[in-house]
Amino acid sequence: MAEAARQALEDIGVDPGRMELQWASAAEGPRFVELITKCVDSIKEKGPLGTASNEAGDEIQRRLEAAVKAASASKVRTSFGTLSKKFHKEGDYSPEAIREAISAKVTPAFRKERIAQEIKMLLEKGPMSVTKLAKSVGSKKAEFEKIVAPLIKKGVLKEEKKGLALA
Amino acid sequence: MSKAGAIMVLGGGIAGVQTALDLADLGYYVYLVEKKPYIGGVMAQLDKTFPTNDCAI
Amino acid sequence: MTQEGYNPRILGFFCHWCCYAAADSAGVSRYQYPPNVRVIRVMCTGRIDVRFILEAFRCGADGVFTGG
Amino acid sequence: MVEAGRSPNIEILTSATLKSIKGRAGNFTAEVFQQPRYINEDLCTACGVCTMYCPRPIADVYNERLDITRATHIDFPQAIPTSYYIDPKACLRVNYQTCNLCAQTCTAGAIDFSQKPKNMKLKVGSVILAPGFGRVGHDVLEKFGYGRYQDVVTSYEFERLTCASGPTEGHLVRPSDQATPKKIAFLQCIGSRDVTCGNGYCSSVCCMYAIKEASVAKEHEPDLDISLFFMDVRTQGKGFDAARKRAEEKYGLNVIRARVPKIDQIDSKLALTWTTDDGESHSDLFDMVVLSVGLDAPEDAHAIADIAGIELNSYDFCKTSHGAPLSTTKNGIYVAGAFQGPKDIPESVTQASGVAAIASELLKEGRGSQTITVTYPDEDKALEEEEPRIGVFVCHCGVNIAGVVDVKAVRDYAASLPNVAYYEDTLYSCSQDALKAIAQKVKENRLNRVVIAACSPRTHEPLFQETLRSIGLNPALFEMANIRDQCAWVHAQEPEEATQKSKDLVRMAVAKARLLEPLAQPTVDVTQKALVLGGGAAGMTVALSIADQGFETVLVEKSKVLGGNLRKLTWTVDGQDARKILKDLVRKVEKHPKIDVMLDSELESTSGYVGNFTSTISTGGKTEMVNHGVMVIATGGKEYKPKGYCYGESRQVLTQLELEQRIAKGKSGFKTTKNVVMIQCVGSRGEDMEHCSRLCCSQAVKNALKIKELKPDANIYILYRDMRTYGFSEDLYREARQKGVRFLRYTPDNRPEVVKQARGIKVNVYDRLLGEEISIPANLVVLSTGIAPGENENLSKLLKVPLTQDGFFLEAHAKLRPVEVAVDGVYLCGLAHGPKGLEEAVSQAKAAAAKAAIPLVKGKVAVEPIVSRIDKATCIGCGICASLCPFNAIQMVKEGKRKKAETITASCKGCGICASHCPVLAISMGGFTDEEIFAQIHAFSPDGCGEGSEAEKK
Repeated sequence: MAEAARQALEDIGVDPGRMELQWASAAEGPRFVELITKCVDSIKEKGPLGTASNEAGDEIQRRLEAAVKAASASKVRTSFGTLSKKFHKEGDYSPEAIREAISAKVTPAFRKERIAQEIKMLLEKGPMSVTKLAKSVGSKKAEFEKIVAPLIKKGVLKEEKKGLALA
Repeated sequence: MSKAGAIMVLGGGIAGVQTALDLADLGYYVYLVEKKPYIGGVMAQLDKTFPTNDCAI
Repeated sequence: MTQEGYNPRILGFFCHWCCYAAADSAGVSRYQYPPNVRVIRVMCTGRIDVRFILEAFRCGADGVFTGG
Repeated sequence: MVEAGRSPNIEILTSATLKSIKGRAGNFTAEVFQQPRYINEDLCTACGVCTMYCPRPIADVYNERLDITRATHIDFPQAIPTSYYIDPKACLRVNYQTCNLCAQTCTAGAIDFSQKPKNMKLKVGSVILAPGFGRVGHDVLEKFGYGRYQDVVTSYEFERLTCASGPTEGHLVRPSDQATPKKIAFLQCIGSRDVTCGNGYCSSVCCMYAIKEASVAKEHEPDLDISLFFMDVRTQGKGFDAARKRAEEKYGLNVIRARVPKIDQIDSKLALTWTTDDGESHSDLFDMVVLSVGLDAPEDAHAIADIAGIELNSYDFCKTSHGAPLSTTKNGIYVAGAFQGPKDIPESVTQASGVAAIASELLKEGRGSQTITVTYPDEDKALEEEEPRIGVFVCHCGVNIAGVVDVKAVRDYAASLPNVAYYEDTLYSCSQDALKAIAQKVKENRLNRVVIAACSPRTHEPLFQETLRSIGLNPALFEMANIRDQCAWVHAQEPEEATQKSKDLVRMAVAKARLLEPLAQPTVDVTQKALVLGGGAAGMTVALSIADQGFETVLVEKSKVLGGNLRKLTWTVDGQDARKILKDLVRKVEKHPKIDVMLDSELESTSGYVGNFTSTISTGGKTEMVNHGVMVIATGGKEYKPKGYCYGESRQVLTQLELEQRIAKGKSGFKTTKNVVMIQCVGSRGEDMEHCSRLCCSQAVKNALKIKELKPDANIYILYRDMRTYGFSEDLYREARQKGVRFLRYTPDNRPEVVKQARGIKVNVYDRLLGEEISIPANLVVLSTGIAPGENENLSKLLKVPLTQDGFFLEAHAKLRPVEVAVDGVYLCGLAHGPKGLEEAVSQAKAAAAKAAIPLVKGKVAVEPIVSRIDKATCIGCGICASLCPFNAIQMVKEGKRKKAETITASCKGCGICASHCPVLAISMGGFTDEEIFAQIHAFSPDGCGEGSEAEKK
């Protein structure tokens, strides 16, 4: 779950370091205090959301909203669920195995869905040119076209002279 | 053996109160006889208790 | 690049049995730590869905601390 | 305490004393004389008006006379019964028929001077003596200037001074000039280990409570300089040494090994002189001296003994034996707590549960004949369907919260939140009268959700939920905001942030409360059988006790014979024949009709939950399935095998147990023995194992005395770090010294060394008094090794019961639930819980039997309402949840042609992994639904961050 979240954050331009998964047992009061203090300091280091070095400052809010929708889409969740099932059966929970499997199976599906959701949100304000649209969702031309094609076929989007628009 | 289903606990400190609670859970009626006007004994006078230092009341 | 006045808002998802209990035991022994974390208690870390974390950032969290 | 106050089956008779007991076990008639309170408990609302008007000041005994109170008062706000009372000796009305002020001012009309003393005859089956301990005499305290110098206080007074609700609201001040002290000295063993005042025993608790009081003092005044004067530092309980080390390092307490003979006053300071064991003499000035007073026998010990017809021991405590520590000399009358011997709270609680088991064994037939079962009003369904009307109660918790958080501001803030229909701040919301007040406000304002901002739900949620249930409101409609343990206590220096954090936490709690739904509380039947793992002294005692209480028991023992470590013992520390105890136990277990013994067997696997466990046990290859309701872990521990000290290289180096076996063979083993050197704490307290094993000192002294009996002219040396012969075994330590056993103290950084020579062996040790290394030639070197945990790892994984750092099983709560573990229905006792002597192991075994019998007696167990619920329509039957569930609590069922997931409510532990992995969001967790968590996230952001996209609303 944590790895999936980290990769999702990376995809939408939030510094994954802002999210921590730590363990502190009921008897480890002092350890818990250390973890919390370190976490607060590291976030202080990074500054407010979006201002850290590797973060897409202004589009964050929209990206996050699209990300939540993407994370609720059953296609994305199924890939995540079946992957967990596999891990549970095999029992190899090494971080590398998890990172690889998630970046191979889950993150691509998530990214595709996130970009699709973001396109729909952007086009709500009216049609936009393909290049501008691709840039603001942070997707290169080739990938962008692969995502847009099925949406046009399904009639969600339609091509217009100014670019793309909601059908 | 006897049919009595009640038990008398003399002393309402932590030992008396704990015995009374367990006996009540085990299905007995308990008379908790305490010399003072309150139960809790010396433990009720304590602020914190060792080893975890959580409060005594 | 730390701004002195900046006070981060961090959302914590604490598991009832471990991390939440650790926080209580830190409280009982009066350890002091910064007050930036707001806690949502869950029964287990397994309950935390990726959506919660993304929604937390969308709702203004500067950091998320999930404690198992 | 509150639980006892609320239990319908416990009748509390305060200000009552026992007059006489007639009859025999199972059929006693006890005569009890009760002083009147002159205030009707049911009417009194504990408002305190009467105390304000009462003109008669008296010394506040509860606060150790450091404060003044009035004839009519209550001793502390959370007292049970929560009602004021009038001290008959002081009250003008009772003695001189004048004044009547309190009766006139009492708004509740609760004061009633017509109350007469009552004489009651109670027909009871058994009597449990738990009168506690007495205070050390004034004469002993006077030797240390108590009474002459104001700044010499007892540890009780110090406790009241540091208590937040004490006379000085927790500010540590000197009684003489109310100034904050800079230097404090703690003197140990006041009225203990002191034959001059008749208390030759050690009170076992003063070392530990002195360190606790010193730590609390340092918390109040960080720059205090505290010295503690110990003879031996006796912190031998579970986790005590670790707590002591932590306290010494964290708070910089300086520990001085010396006994201060007397105290003089030099102008406003107290002068102490002492000599340390390296011969140096020191003196210093202190602002305040705390006398760590010991535990004396109760003042009315003789009176109780005559009434109950029981014998006392030489120190006026109740006479018992190590084999049967809870039985007095009279059948049917049992003892628990400090009256049986000086002990700490965890031991008292263990003995209290233990004695409940014995009484339950005796009165098996009478069970349930006189108990009242509580019926709850059925839930007010209509109210629960209505619009959410939330009541918010913000607690002061005395000074704990209010000292840091602006409670009134948080309360007023809560009022501004939508759906909040009622808001109030309470002084102690967990006290009995506050609970009644909350229940009443909920009814009056037809509230159907309750939020309490106070302490941790982990400790107090059940208490408040019980209040909701008692007024017909589903307990799930309740949420707590933790503004004490996780806010006020940890942000003490940042009151504004703490107040803001409290407001945020309350807003989040209210947001969740709005969406809370009532949850059913199913009950499950309990299989009337217990499974006990381990056939040592503890295992056998627990099996016997459960069986004597009338329940089938299966006793599983890994080896081919019962007895465990008890087989290696010949004598107990108090001189009883351990072999006879072993033979009795084994005989009783083997011929008991309700105990099924399975030797050479081990637990393979266990599934199920409290009341419905199924375990597979393998006996020599073939396995057997056992269905049982409860389970007790009594797998014991093992003698630590020493590393180094030439152990194993020379036949002259033995462990204490091996020595005992040789002593059992009699004089022949000691013909050539002239010098015996015993080394304490071999492998323990930081050398290899961290913990102290509590009983090696008493065992060493016992063996030393046995050798002296066989060979009076043998020279015996005991090299120790701290002689921890706590309790009555202090007498053995004194007897050993009188018989010429030489005791030499060594420090951990200068451990003794065993050196093999051509002929025999010798021990080099640094002698602190001479200030040089000495070498003792020895015919026999005996290593006092501690107790190591048994192979607990796989059992711990099997039963999901955690282990402590030292490798023993972790109990649910060190003090209040010492024999239970985190997993419901599984209990713990004996060496598996931690190193302890036979007496403590037997008491703990009886306690485990009492706790284990409770679900068996009730026959039904209520299952946690927080379980998963699957919406069959949305479910697409993908099976991800069923495969991931760690408790296999989800099964796939056929519905028409499609498969659907379904929860097995009884096995579900509410972890929620299924809900977070369900692709179609078909699973909702009771009390933690997606919507509720999203509502909390939205409430986290100050502006509520809009209602968010409709995605998560689905």
